[in-house]
Amino acid sequence: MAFISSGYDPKEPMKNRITDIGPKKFDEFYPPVIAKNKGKWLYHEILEPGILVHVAEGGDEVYTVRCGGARIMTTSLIREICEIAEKHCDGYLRFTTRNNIEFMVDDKSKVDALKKDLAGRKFAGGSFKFPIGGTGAGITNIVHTQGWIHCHTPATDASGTVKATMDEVFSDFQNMRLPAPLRISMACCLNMCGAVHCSDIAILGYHRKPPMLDHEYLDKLCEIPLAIAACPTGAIKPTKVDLPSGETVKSVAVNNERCMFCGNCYTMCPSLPLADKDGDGIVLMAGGKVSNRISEPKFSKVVVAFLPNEVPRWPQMTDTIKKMIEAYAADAKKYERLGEWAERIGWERFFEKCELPFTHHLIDDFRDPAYYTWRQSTQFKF
Amino acid sequence: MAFISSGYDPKEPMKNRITDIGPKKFDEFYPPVIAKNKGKWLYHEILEPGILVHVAEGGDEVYTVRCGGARIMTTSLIREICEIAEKHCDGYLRFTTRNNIEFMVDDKSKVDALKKDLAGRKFAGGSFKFPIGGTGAGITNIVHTQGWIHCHTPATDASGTVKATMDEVFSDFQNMRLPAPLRISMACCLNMCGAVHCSDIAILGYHRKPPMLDHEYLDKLCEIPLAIAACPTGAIKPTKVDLPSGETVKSVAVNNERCMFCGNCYTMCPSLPLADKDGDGIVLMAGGKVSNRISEPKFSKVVVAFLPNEVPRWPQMTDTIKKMIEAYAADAKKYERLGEWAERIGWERFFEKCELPFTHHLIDDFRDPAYYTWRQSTQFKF
Amino acid sequence: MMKHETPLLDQLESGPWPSFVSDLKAEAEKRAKNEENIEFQIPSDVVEDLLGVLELSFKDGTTHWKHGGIVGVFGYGGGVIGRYCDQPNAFPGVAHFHTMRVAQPGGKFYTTKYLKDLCDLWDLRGSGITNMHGSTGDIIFLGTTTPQLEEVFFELTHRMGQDLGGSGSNLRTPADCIGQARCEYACYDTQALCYDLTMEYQDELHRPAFPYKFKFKFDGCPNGCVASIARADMSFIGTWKDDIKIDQEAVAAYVGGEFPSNAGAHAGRDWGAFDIQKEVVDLCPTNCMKYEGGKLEINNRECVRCMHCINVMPRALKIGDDKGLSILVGAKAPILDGAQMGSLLVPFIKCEEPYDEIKEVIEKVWDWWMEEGKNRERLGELIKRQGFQKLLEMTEIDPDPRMVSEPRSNPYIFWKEEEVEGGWDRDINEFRKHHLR
Amino acid sequence: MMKHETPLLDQLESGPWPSFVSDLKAEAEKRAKNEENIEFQIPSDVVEDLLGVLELSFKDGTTHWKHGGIVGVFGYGGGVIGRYCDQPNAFPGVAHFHTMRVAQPGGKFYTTKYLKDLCDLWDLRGSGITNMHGSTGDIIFLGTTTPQLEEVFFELTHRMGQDLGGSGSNLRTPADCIGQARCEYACYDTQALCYDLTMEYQDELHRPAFPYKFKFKFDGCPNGCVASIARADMSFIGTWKDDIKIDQEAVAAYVGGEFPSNAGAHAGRDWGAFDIQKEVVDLCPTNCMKYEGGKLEINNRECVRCMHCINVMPRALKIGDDKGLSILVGAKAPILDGAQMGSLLVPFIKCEEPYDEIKEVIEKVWDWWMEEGKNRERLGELIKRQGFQKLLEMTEIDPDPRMVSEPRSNPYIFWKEEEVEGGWDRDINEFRKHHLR
Ligand code: SRM
Ligand code: SRM
Ligand code: SRM
Ligand code: SRM
Ligand code: SF4
Ligand code: SF4
Ligand code: SF4
Ligand code: SF4
Ligand code: SF4
Ligand code: SF4
Ligand code: SF4
Ligand code: SF4
Repeated sequence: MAFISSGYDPKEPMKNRITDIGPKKFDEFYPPVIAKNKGKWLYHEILEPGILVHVAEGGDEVYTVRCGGARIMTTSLIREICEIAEKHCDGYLRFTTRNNIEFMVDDKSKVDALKKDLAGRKFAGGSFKFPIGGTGAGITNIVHTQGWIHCHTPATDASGTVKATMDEVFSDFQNMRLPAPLRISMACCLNMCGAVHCSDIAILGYHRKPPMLDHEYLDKLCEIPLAIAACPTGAIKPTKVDLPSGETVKSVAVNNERCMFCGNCYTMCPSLPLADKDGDGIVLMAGGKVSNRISEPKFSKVVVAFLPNEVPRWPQMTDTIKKMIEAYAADAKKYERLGEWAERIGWERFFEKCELPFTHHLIDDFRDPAYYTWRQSTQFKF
Repeated sequence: MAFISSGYDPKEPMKNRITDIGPKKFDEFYPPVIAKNKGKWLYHEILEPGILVHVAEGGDEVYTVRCGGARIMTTSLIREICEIAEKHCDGYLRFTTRNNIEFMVDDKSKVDALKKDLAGRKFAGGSFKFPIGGTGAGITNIVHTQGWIHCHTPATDASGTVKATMDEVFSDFQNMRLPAPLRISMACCLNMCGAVHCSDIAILGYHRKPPMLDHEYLDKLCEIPLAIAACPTGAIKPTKVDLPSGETVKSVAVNNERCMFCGNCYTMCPSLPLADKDGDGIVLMAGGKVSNRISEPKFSKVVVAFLPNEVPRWPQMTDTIKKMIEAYAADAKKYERLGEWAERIGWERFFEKCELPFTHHLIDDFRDPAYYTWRQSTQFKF
Repeated sequence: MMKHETPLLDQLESGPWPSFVSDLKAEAEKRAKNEENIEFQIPSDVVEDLLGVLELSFKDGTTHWKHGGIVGVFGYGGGVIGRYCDQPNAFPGVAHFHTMRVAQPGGKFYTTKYLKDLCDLWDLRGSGITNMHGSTGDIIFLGTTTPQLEEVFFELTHRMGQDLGGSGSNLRTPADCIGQARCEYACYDTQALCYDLTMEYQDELHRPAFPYKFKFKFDGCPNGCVASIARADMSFIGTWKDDIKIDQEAVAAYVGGEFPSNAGAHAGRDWGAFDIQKEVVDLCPTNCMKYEGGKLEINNRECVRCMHCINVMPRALKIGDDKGLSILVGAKAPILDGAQMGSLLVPFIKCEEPYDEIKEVIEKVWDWWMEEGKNRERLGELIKRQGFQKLLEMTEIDPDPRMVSEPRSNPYIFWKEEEVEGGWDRDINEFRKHHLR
Repeated sequence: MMKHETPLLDQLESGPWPSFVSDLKAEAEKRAKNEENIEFQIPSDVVEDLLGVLELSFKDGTTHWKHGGIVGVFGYGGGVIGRYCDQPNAFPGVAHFHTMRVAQPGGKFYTTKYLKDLCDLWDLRGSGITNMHGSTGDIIFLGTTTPQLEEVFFELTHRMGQDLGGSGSNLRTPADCIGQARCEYACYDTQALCYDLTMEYQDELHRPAFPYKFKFKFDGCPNGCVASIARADMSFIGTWKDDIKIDQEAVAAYVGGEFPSNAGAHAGRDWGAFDIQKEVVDLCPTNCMKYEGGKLEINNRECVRCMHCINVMPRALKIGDDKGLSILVGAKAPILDGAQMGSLLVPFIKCEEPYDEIKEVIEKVWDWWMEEGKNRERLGELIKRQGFQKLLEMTEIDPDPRMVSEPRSNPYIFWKEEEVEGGWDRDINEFRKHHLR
């Protein structure tokens, strides 16, 4: 294939260079009904799962059909989305903050055809292309990260765990039977490139083996002081190592007892890889939230310390998630988020009702704030 | 005065030595009605402020008259207490965990004479010797510490601040008009030899100047490494100092910016005194509790960062305490402890209702847990 | 016929949820056929090799991407994440597989024209694989080779008038909720503020002058639909100061069952008839509501604007008129010291163009962080390290009890010398006159 | 006529609350007169000089006591606090002013005989000033000279059968609430357990083998009248496992106003008629109560035994029959890392003589702390430093969700090598075969 120049001249990078122009301005992309009624919306209603109407002061309405989707998306699929938007929505669409696709029409009469069109499209393998849902007191799309598709530090895959999970909870994507919205998030390492630290249920990839030491290359590829400084527990020290070749090189030593497998050293230094088939796997967290509704935002708590990477469908992980969801659905009150429920019934009951074992790993031992998670009271349930 | 030997022979300290015999056994001191009904009490009632009746299974009753008292107490006063106990209570009495004196009688008919006797006794200066009260939803005796009477690290006096405060809140010692019990505690330095960290209202002596350095004696009187290790903020370093005499001695240097005046260095080393007339004074804390009733135990919070030592009656301190009590009395619900009230209305309202200024000092900046006291929510009141 | 067998991945084609494997496999086939005769500027088997390397990861349970390399476009400190495969011989199509972050528009509204232009560009010069969208909000172009980075950038800027987003120790691409564009709860125009600040701070977005990354996110109200309180060094969350507006007739309609509670969000189950006392009044976190004699009353002074009652009865209750926003600072993921949520710095600020007051806060925060922040220290960590009081001092914001959920419980106050009468210089010999050793 | 003028202190004689100044002044006078011709073994002006030095402190706003000296009785590591005045020339009567801690009896019940014997001893050999009682619970003999320490100790042990209490890096004098002696809420015999452990651990009380001080306190129920959760390295707090016993007739009597709510504790104000729904049912922290059709019901499985309902209606509700105690560990004052309250280690343990199970917990905790505790490190600080998990490991107690108020929110788990398949030894060269650099 022949090189096609964009016009860029590597010899004169500054020639005609355009920079700092930012994103497109939002209002270029507003559908007319949005542009006209912005700031004048009166109320909304969820007509059925995935279908919202917003009504404006003057009486204008906008109907939104929300569809799930894998956020890893080929241009072919985007073109198909465009085709649908052109057919039904005058060429406008949007994505939500959780990567659902929203098709909007300005009249109720246009909804049915759109719905039908969307619901009918499937991939060759049989899965939906555009499942409608993700609204109200149900489960919406999972925000997630790169996993084995693109990143260098994951302890699990992102797209795979998400697909496996969404398949399991799919009926709740298309139903609104839960006490409140339930938000699942996924991050493939504890850099947590998705707000899994504040999600109702969080899937987290985690390493469990301290870094390997690639002594031969360490000093060549890394700045040793940076690697040392990166370790939150001070587990890394400088050292000298005699290589089999007889050469003595500068390197580092890791105090494995002090390592909590965060991978921060590896972020700074490629000669400290952690990944390991047996060591890596899944941590499940639960009970976080972001909204300020009723209760203040909450961090998610670790409720399962480790599950292995059972590819391709992580059955133990999805089973555990299901168990939590069903216990929550059965027991929580209307409007009660998962974390609010756990706090009301007490975490001791949470483990009981979700049939999860409580292991020592779940007791915080990280620095001073750990103390605040222990129980300084005689109030507890038998 | 002639030396009177107890029988102890300093030359043979081990001769006839009796050790490890512990305290007297409790049941030697039980009044008969207690000994008989121990473990069989059915219920109690507070008949009037300071007067309780406990009723046992078999119908036996014990009437308790509770009296306040300065816990610094001379043998003369103890003898007077004994005289009363002999007159009315068959020679038995007890002290409460907050240093009140309890006289118990086994029949209602004996109460009145006892009450009268107690209420009639006054000190030469006019104060009561045995004010009756301290029960129920009122203010009981203040637990406190040594202050300038005996300790080497106080930043204020204990007995003096307590007397000044109890005089101000005296009517609440003899009344039960508050929403719940209100416990005041006092500690003269942050060693906090009294549980002021969990009191409804706490009076705390606090230094505000870093230690002076008595270089000439430091190495002679202290173990420098211990002094250095004692500092929670790492503000102390070893150094060498040239004395005016020309002699060079080992000593320490204090990084004043990192000092938070805790006095822990002085505890380890007498050559690092902190006390200062202008620097020392009072911190007021509020909202702590110990009981597990309704809400879990709570730490007290710093609500006034500093008040000067206005001897002999600390008027600003007692005024502020009064303001808090009155705001609480007016606004809290029945059974609500001061801290529960503050949390329910929000601390922003607490400062408003108590007319206390909120200063930057009250925002936690001590280590990681400080974060958890900041507001991670949009929920607040204007 | 695919280049690599993918028996494990194939199992992710079944089930109802859209299968990325199916999507990728279709794309791989399309590229192999290349019916439109595109002159692919990167290996045409890039998608096949991506599937191949992913299958390998599924098999051996580890990633096969090397530690990120330093690539980028000239003059920008971010926008590109370098990525190389650690099995380039087996998967040459993804030997280079860099991502480019394309700054998304506010509210993530699009025209199909725009999206198709992006697709054309990416089919030609990249893998044809994207993330719609990355966790920060960018459109992610997933996978291209080093030589194509400048070409893509040139085309983006010249043909599409479109810039890259942030990465590295930069201001990251700011993101907002849909806000006033389609939400009745929005207390300010999230898109307008997001856009204005994005344009104002292009320099900070593209040229690192920061110790580490910095994120802005804009939530129109306390519901927090862009999760700013959890994921932004600076979160702008809409709120109001005056009273919630009550339409008593609409209240009656909710009570009478004419309007569905919470706009129908709970329709998937029979929760019984709507009970305003139980579902609204009793759940108000401050108990500041009353429903008596068919009338709903709110003691607005005690309301903490949690949104619950409004969410339950959107046709009856409306946010107030004196609108603005709260600024919270310091949210971040767990590395290094544990996760943080945003801490309230500015309880209320008006949100009016040209947003000077807001920018003043931002710039004071940045000045401090740039001065004092250590390498790789997020704002939240700096605040923890130097203290919230220091933040107030540097931003010249007055302390306010609203900033704390409770006052400190330790008395460890770092008094400053100038706050204490007589200062700190004392003469030990003078002291010893009154206090013998 | 007093030896020293005390114009400031004199102002503390007025007011209703018992004046310690009046008490001390009377004592000073009495000693000066010495009508009983006691052969005071320490300066007879000790009380006057105490008033004098205190007045001086009031005047100059600082203490006049030197840093504690190391004095004590032979063979004991504690029980005496050495104290010297820093103005011995002006106040020779208190030049030495050591305190002795006399171990108080459980429940602080006394006979007058015993107290008077103490007074006789202390008038002769000490200042005649006491604290009834110290914060830990001891009877404090406040002020004597060094030579009198052994004399007092000898008389205490030989004549009174009474020992000193703790100080220094020892087990401190254990203290209890009045408990079953006069309280219907007591779930175990606090005095019996307190005494038994005190006697069992006399060695630990008197001879330091500990890194620092250690405190036991015994609360009969969750009301916490001896504040053990705030002030004891090990708190023993009574509780029960089965159901709260309800006497429905008595409930009706409360509802009818025949019995005063909370045993009359709120009688100082008119709070209106007793409202069982508002005052009991609605305030239950777990909402596990119901009052319907004149019947009170408790869902005991959800009760957290907070005591509220029982406190409000002591004649109607009684603690359960399956009684025992919870053990909490680590409470302490703020030095060094901030205050701690006790953290729940043993949710429930039976409290039966000879208390072997309880002693096993204590001794395992001590073994760990003596092994690992640093100089001046309280148990609570050790738990923080090495982790609650370590505490469980060392005490061989199984983890239980009751031990936490919530699970950790960080995933920073220190896995042990033996917990992870394949261990930690890995061959980088083998790894590099599959993952090129
Ligand atoms: C479209 C979207 C904003 C956007 O800019 O894209 C959005 C839109 C709406 N949100 Fe949201 N929320 C959106 C993400 C969020 C998030 C962010 C997240 O999940 O990462 C949150 C915070 C979640 C959390 O607390 O963890 C969020 C918490 C809420 C809440 C509070 C829910 C609660 O019970 O705590 C409401 C109020 C409600 O549901 O009544 C709300 C309400 C709404 C309303 C009803 C607002 C309105 O009047 O239009 C919108 C429709 C809700 C629905 O779908 O049922 N929105 N909403 C986002 C849709 C994501 C998706 O595809 O599913
Ligand atoms: C005598 C004493 C125990 C002792 O061994 O000496 C005692 C005795 C009783 N306490 Fe107490 N408490 C005693 C110190 C405490 C303390 C400790 C302290 O203040 O340092 C507490 C914890 C306070 C805190 O939470 O900060 C305490 C928290 C309670 C409570 C819970 C109150 C609450 O609302 O949180 C009750 C229940 C009640 O009041 O109904 C209670 C109840 C009782 C009862 C009713 C128990 C009974 O059935 O006899 C006793 C009479 C109460 C009264 O005086 O109104 N007792 N009580 C202590 C008296 C101290 C004094 O002289 O004032
Ligand atoms: C692409 C993206 C994940 C995704 O699949 O969507 C991503 C990917 C990476 N993130 Fe992230 N982060 C992404 C959003 C986030 C978010 C979410 C957000 O911005 O709302 C967070 C949590 C919020 C926060 O900033 O704290 C996040 C927290 C991190 C961290 C931890 C930072 C911290 O202070 O705790 C790291 C580690 C680092 O910076 O060294 C990190 C680092 C990385 C790196 C650069 C890996 C590294 O160690 O150098 C990842 C490159 C992956 C790759 O190969 O493409 N990423 N990262 C997201 C950016 C896409 C976009 O621009 O839209
Ligand atoms: C006498 C007494 C105060 C009182 O007036 O009642 C007292 C007095 C002293 N305490 Fe205390 N403590 C006393 C009960 C307490 C308590 C309360 C308790 O035991 O329930 C505490 C808080 C609970 C705790 O242990 O944490 C307490 C926490 C401290 C501390 C801080 C310990 C910590 O780990 O945070 C110190 C500092 C130290 O040990 O270096 C301390 C140190 C001291 C010293 C020895 C001063 C020192 O730095 O060496 C004081 C001697 C004063 C004197 O001249 O008599 N004292 N001390 C109390 C003992 C009387 C008794 O035996 O009954
Ligand atoms: S969470 Fe970790 S592994 Fe996943 S994309 Fe982010 S940095 Fe990479
Ligand atoms: S993985 Fe984390 S804890 Fe372990 S050595 Fe690396 S930086 Fe330190
Ligand atoms: S609180 Fe401080 S000053 Fe007061 S007695 Fe205890 S150690 Fe001494
Ligand atoms: S007073 Fe406390 S903070 Fe200051 S130097 Fe001494 S030990 Fe350190
Ligand atoms: S955050 Fe508020 S304003 Fe923004 S979309 Fe959500 S509900 Fe609407
Ligand atoms: S917004 Fe929240 S706090 Fe305000 S009245 Fe409604 S429910 Fe109550
Ligand atoms: S703690 Fe309980 S048992 Fe002990 S006196 Fe107080 S109420 Fe009674
Ligand atoms: S003891 Fe407390 S938790 Fe138990 S039923 Fe009574 S009020 Fe509720």
